Amino acid sequence: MAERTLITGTQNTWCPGCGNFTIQFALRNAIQKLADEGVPLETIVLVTGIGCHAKMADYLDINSFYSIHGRTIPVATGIKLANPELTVLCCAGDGDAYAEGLDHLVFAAKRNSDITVIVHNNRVYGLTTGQYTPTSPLGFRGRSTPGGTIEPPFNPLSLMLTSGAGFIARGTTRRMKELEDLISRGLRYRGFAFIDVLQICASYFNVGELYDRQGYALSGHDPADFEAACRKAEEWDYNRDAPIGFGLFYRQEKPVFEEQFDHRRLTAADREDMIRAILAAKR
Amino acid sequence: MAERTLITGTQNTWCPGCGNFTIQFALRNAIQKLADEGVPLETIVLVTGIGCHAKMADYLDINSFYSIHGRTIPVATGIKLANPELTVLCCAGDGDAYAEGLDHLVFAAKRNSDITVIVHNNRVYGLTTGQYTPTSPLGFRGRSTPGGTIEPPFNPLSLMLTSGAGFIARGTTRRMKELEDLISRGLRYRGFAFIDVLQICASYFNVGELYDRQGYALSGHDPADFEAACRKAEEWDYNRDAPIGFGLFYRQEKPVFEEQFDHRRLTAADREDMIRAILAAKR
Amino acid sequence: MADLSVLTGGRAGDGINSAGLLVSHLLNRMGYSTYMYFDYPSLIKGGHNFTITRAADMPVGACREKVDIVLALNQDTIDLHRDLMHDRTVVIYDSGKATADGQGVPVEEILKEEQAPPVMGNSCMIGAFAGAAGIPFTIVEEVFGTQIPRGLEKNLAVARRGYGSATRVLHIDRGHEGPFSLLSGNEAIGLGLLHGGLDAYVAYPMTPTSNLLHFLAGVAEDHPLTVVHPENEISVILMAHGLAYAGKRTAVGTSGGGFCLMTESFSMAGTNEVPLVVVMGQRTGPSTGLPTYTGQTDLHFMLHAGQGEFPRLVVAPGDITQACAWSARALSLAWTCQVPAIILVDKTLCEGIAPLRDGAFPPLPDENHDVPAGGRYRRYTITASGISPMLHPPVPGSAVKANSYIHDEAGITTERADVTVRMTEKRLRKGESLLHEIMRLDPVERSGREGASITLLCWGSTLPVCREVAGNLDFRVVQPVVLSPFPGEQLKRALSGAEQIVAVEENALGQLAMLCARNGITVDTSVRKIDGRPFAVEELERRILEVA
Amino acid sequence: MADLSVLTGGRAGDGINSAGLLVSHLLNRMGYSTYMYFDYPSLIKGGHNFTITRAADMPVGACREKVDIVLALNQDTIDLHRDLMHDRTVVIYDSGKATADGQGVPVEEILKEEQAPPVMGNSCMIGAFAGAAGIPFTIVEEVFGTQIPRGLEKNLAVARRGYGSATRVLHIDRGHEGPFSLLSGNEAIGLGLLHGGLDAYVAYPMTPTSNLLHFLAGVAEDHPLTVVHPENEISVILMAHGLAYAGKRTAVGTSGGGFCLMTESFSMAGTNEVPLVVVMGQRTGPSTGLPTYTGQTDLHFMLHAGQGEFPRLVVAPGDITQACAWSARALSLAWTCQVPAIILVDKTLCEGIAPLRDGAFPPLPDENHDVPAGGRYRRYTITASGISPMLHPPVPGSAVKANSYIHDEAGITTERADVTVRMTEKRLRKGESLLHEIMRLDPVERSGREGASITLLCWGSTLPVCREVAGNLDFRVVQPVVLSPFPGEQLKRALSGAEQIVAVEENALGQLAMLCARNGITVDTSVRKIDGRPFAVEELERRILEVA
Ligand SMILES: Cc1ncc(C[n+]2csc(CCOP(=O)(O)OP(=O)(O)O)c2C)c(N)n1
Ligand SMILES: Cc1ncc(C[n+]2csc(CCOP(=O)(O)OP(=O)(O)O)c2C)c(N)n1
Ligand code: SF4
Ligand code: SF4
Ligand SMILES: [Mg+2]
Ligand SMILES: [Mg+2]
Repeated sequence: MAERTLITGTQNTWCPGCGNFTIQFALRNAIQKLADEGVPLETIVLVTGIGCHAKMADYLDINSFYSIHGRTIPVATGIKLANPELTVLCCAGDGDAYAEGLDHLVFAAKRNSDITVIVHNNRVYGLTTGQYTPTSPLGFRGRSTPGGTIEPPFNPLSLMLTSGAGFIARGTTRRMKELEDLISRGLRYRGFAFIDVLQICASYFNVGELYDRQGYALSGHDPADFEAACRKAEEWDYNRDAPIGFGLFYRQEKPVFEEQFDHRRLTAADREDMIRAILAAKR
Repeated sequence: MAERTLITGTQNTWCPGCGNFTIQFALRNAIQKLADEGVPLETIVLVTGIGCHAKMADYLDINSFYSIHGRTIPVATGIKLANPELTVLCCAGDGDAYAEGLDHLVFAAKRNSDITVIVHNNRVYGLTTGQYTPTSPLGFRGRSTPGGTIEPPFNPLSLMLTSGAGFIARGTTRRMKELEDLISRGLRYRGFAFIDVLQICASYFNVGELYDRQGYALSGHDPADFEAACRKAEEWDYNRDAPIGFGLFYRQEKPVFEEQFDHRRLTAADREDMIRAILAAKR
Repeated sequence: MADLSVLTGGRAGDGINSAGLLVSHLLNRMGYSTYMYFDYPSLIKGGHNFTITRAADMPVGACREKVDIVLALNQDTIDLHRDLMHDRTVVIYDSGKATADGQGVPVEEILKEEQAPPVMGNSCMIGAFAGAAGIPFTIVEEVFGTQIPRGLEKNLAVARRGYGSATRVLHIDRGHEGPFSLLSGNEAIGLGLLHGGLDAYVAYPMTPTSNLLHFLAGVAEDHPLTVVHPENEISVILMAHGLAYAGKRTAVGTSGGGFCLMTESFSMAGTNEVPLVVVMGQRTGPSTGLPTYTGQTDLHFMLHAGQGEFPRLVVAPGDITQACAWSARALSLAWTCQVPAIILVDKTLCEGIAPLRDGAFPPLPDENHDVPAGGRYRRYTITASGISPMLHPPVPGSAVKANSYIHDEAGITTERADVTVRMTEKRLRKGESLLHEIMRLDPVERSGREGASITLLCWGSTLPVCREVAGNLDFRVVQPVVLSPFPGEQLKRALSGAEQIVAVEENALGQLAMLCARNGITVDTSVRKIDGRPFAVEELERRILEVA
Repeated sequence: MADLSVLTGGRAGDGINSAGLLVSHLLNRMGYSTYMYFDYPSLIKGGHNFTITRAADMPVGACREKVDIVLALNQDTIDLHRDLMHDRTVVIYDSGKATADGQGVPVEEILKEEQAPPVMGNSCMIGAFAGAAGIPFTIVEEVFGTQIPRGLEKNLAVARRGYGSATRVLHIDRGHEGPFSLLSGNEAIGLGLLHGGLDAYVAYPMTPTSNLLHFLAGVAEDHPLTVVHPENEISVILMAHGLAYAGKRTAVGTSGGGFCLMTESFSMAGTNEVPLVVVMGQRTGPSTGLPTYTGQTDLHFMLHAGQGEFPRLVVAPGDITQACAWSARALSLAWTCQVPAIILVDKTLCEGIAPLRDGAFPPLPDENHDVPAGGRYRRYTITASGISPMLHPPVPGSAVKANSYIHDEAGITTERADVTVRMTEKRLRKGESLLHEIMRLDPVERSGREGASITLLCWGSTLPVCREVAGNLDFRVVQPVVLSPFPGEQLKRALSGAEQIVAVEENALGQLAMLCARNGITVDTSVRKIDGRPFAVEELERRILEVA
């Protein structure tokens, strides 16, 4: 495996200054670390949606399933169910995971599917030229809302807390080292790991300065404390100016969905015995 | 209007002992009260999904839109958007609103659509013969999970709190008077009103005794206090035995989605002027 | 010729389906071919349910217009079905719940005396039926022994009392068939899929395929089979994508409304070449329609669902045995040719019960995907057959890249015109390869008299009724089991010499006739039914004679 | 004959589309018919974008294979498009960003000297183009005056410098056409819908119809129009159901993937008879495919999407003017006949820019639904036409009941066989009524020489290129604008006397040819294109002459 780099030769078409580059590097490093620890690279699978974020599937030289808009998560659960030896992660967009396919996010958290979901939350539909998403601030002027949106954003961290996610973190492309660390921890967590990444969109929502100014690294926060995590998550509502914490908000072990299935393979003979037994009972 | 009763002559096909009867009476009374106060009956519109609950559309003699499984809420928003003079409510199932169409629920709360959603939460798919739903207790044995479910339920009240709903209540078919009152208040609330109704399913989840034993009417609870509402909602997780509060958990006024649109009608002449102006700018 | 029809009716929730099934099993053990139709409205308790079991000394798969015995668990069963009775129809009824001319069974008294619970009332009535029909009680014992898991002794005791209370009015001789395994269409599909190598089944409940989910969930209790019921149909098909990408043979099941939600990912399978199998049970539409009744209105939707053009397999089995065999083949072909496949059935087939006959478990080819040695694995390698070697992660040293965009051989997105053309042509060749496979499997069934002047052309669950009518009227039957890729040559050959082709369909537009026209095959006349109920034998005969 | 093609190219994000549009406007004001094609990959900044503006003294709606002027904002524009240049192609380039044989424009220096920001570079190049082409500067002033909302003075100053820097190499005389309003297909559809009485538009962004959402959202800023962009396409179409049920004329827009998510509610419109209009922009599939390129692969999907059988209107306009007119008609017909309607377009039409010509705003019938007096209102009253009077709540004294189940006239669910038949027949009659309306609207367009031996049969956006080729080769063109209900009689009449019918389609399977075959019309040969790019004039000529 030594000769494999993690980056394909595909031409990169993200805008200059796009936060996706940072996520790519952080993710590549986190995967490299896994590989260095002995996880075979070929057991890592990336699922992406459709959007700027999703180009990650073309750029990282690992197994990938470039899915459709909004539909990373159930694919990832399917892959993990098929083969629990695989490490499965999603790169999803905020339009993707919070609008088009929100239900899957809630249900993956609820069932504690053993996958890691990284949401490239640039708070805008990048690839379709800058419309508002569920995390755009109130009054956002995009091309579908030239007069400003009339819906306040929701808070994905709070949503994940109520949905039962066991690993909930927030990172930003303005803090790459911390982001890499969060991704590493997410990938190692047994269960559903959710990482909301406040990503800069250089073309449509370039608020790096805001994240720098308001952002701080969580410290002294006990991620085992559910109530504290709820309060921490509410500190910033994705709308008004307030301190924005980055780090691990919540972490708890829970029974893992895919581990509750019988993963033995049926032999052909077992299979025919089974069929015969069923037929006999129907006679 | 005096000669109209609120019940159609349609043969009722709910099972004997079904909680839907209670909801029907409570709803009929609440509507009658609105009518008595001068709200014209013909301005009330009911939207239902598909399931046992949804038969309400056939049984109540009011405007109705008998929609498809999981899809009450966006229809209701559309109706309200079309004509803000209408009072629009949904009778949804828990399979309907919490599984098939969960995203709509979250978004209606987020945008504060001025509709009332009554979820007939019997914690089972009734009409398709008793499979588990997102609020069935862990280990529920239904026909799709004969060995018991492996997913814990989620808590719809908590979910609505994080989604931004301004009116959040829980009732039960074991307490009809209170239920009627909650529905009345929901219908009068300007904005998104959510009422989770713990409904008895006589055939597949007959836990009236549990709701009687664990249930109590909220009192001394301040529905204006968001934090208190969160704690109250978490008291029972829809799974383990714990006290189950009934009443209004949360209430707050917020800007209403449909009120932010321009509801004037274009005259034909205005319309043609508008087109001409656009064409002129393109020349 | 023995030909007996028994209607069993009562309230929804009173176990009518099980009672009817017991009747079928009794007649099955008596040596007859049986067929059971189950009619129920969309509600749980209180409405009227009924089954019709038909037993004959030849294969049957449809009801006749009249029944010979009515087993009435309530008054409605007598009042609502007068039109199904003839002069000599025998009514056996629960005398505590109904009054009629016929044999009353004092069910309540018997239960009381035997200290049996009310649910055992049906056993009492079954016993009375056996008694009236002259079925030896040992056969009741045999059937109850295999079919009633709990409380066997008490049920038998109650049945014996019912048996004793009945006057023998019929003299059914032992037939010479079977006994067969009696399966619903859903169960036959399930077994076929298992035979085809099913590893995982994912579904959200929806009539008429919910019972396939229930059946396989039951199998998964005791066997290593992955069965998941997720939050909705979108999740269903995407989980299937993930499972199949990672190497598990997966099927999903639904009906029209749920299928709509799957179309986007169905189209994805066109591009990412992940093999998928959808069991698609038609019911009366459009939209919610009549959820518990039948129809054949979704053929063209299945042929064209999803944006873009890509080969797909659509098979429409006509009876229980075909359902089993072609479900196995569909799963196998989906994997061989890496295409999405649809097993197109309907309420009549899914919920009807009939014997499984020979040919249900065909041998299936081994699929091995030879990967060219040397170099890294390329998921979409262009080949002459259009079929690329398919590996699943982990593949040491290689990344396996699936992609919903137009992609190059390695699975990397491209917007190049030339690659787009090459990949489209690859897909078209894959369709040819699929057609080639189909050719070898007899995709068009024929029966009846070769050389008959009238040919009934049918698809799906109308096969048995067409066969019977053709038998009676000395016609011929041709049924394309595979509808996509369309076996035009075989169908033309099968129809050659036909003087008059009569298409029999349970839809308003004549969808098979339309498909034929598009392929240069002209149907002369059509018989259509649109009320959600399957054709009865005499009804179809009459309708055909009106036009033929 | 004047016929000029100008390619404008540069990096994505550098305003190439706007620059190309300004070129079009200049030539429009010069008195020519113009057509602009916009080619861009699916990315925001950095990839290569280009437009081709064609101007001629006759209507044009397609590109030629070579361009006469290249306006190069970067080096790629020169390097990537050598195949589009001929011997005398003039290259005008930004000399700070590219080198070439041709006229360099020192954009950076000019901007510096004029103290103008970098975004005004395009104005400088447009000025240079005008100078080189011999377009009077007053025309630049006119065009900038209407098309550039901000910084007009400075933009004009910069343009004047570019103008001055260019050597005049062309002598374009004033033409005699227009000036026209130049619209994109999306804008034309939007205006047509507005003319048809649009009250509300709901959409989730998706290429190639996102710009229709953007356009109407802009209109809604100043006018009482309800425009909503909700969480996903399922919500989109259900909001539309609610809006229309309550009396607002509503349309939605999407592309194939989003349409898939709408199919379930599309079928609901079949049963609940709520009028809906879907603008459906095709792109290269299957699945995500090539999101910013074109195709005509979804015709049969549109004809059959949704379970069950119900009448639907499918119109496929061929150019900007038809797009406007038929969008208005589709909305009007959907309401008159209470059916779901699809305006089937593609990326070529949606994002191409051309003049709006006469006939774009046809008169529309008044729809009044006479409600029989007396008694309560019944939403689904059975009528001879199949069309029931449609009222919206509030209706004093009556409940308005819409229902996705099979229902009786009052809208109450039924499972009765007889009502099911009556309601299905009502739906069929509604289809007949719709066909009747269509008949009166010239659903089949013809052009070219009547009596020509070769007839080009096309649908949708290939119309203009077919027209031009037919003009050049003395052929005839027939285009069914309405594809459902299929105007078989009109089409047969239009094709009568054709010696050879050549179907021109941008798909692999020949979907129009299939539809014709099904309706007894035989296409002799087909010319197909599957690379996501529209036919160029010479390309189509060549391809046709190969087969015809
Ligand atoms: C069903 C469907 N609807 C719409 C689209 C069009 N579409 C492509 S990407 C995208 C938005 C992407 O936004 P997000 O997920 O936030 O990703 P980003 O580009 O910002 O990374 C949309 C709406 C689609 N591909 N599929
Ligand atoms: C898209 C779709 N999937 C599945 C179904 C089948 N179906 C009908 S009702 C129902 C469940 C209803 O459960 P719930 O919403 O809880 O209502 P209840 O019957 O319990 O009142 C399902 C799955 C459907 N009609 N449509
Ligand atoms: S549009 Fe935004 S998210 Fe997309 S590539 Fe450009 S900067 Fe990045
Ligand atoms: S199944 Fe349950 S919810 Fe449905 S009618 Fe019966 S008791 Fe009521
Ligand atoms: Mg985004
Ligand atoms: Mg329920």
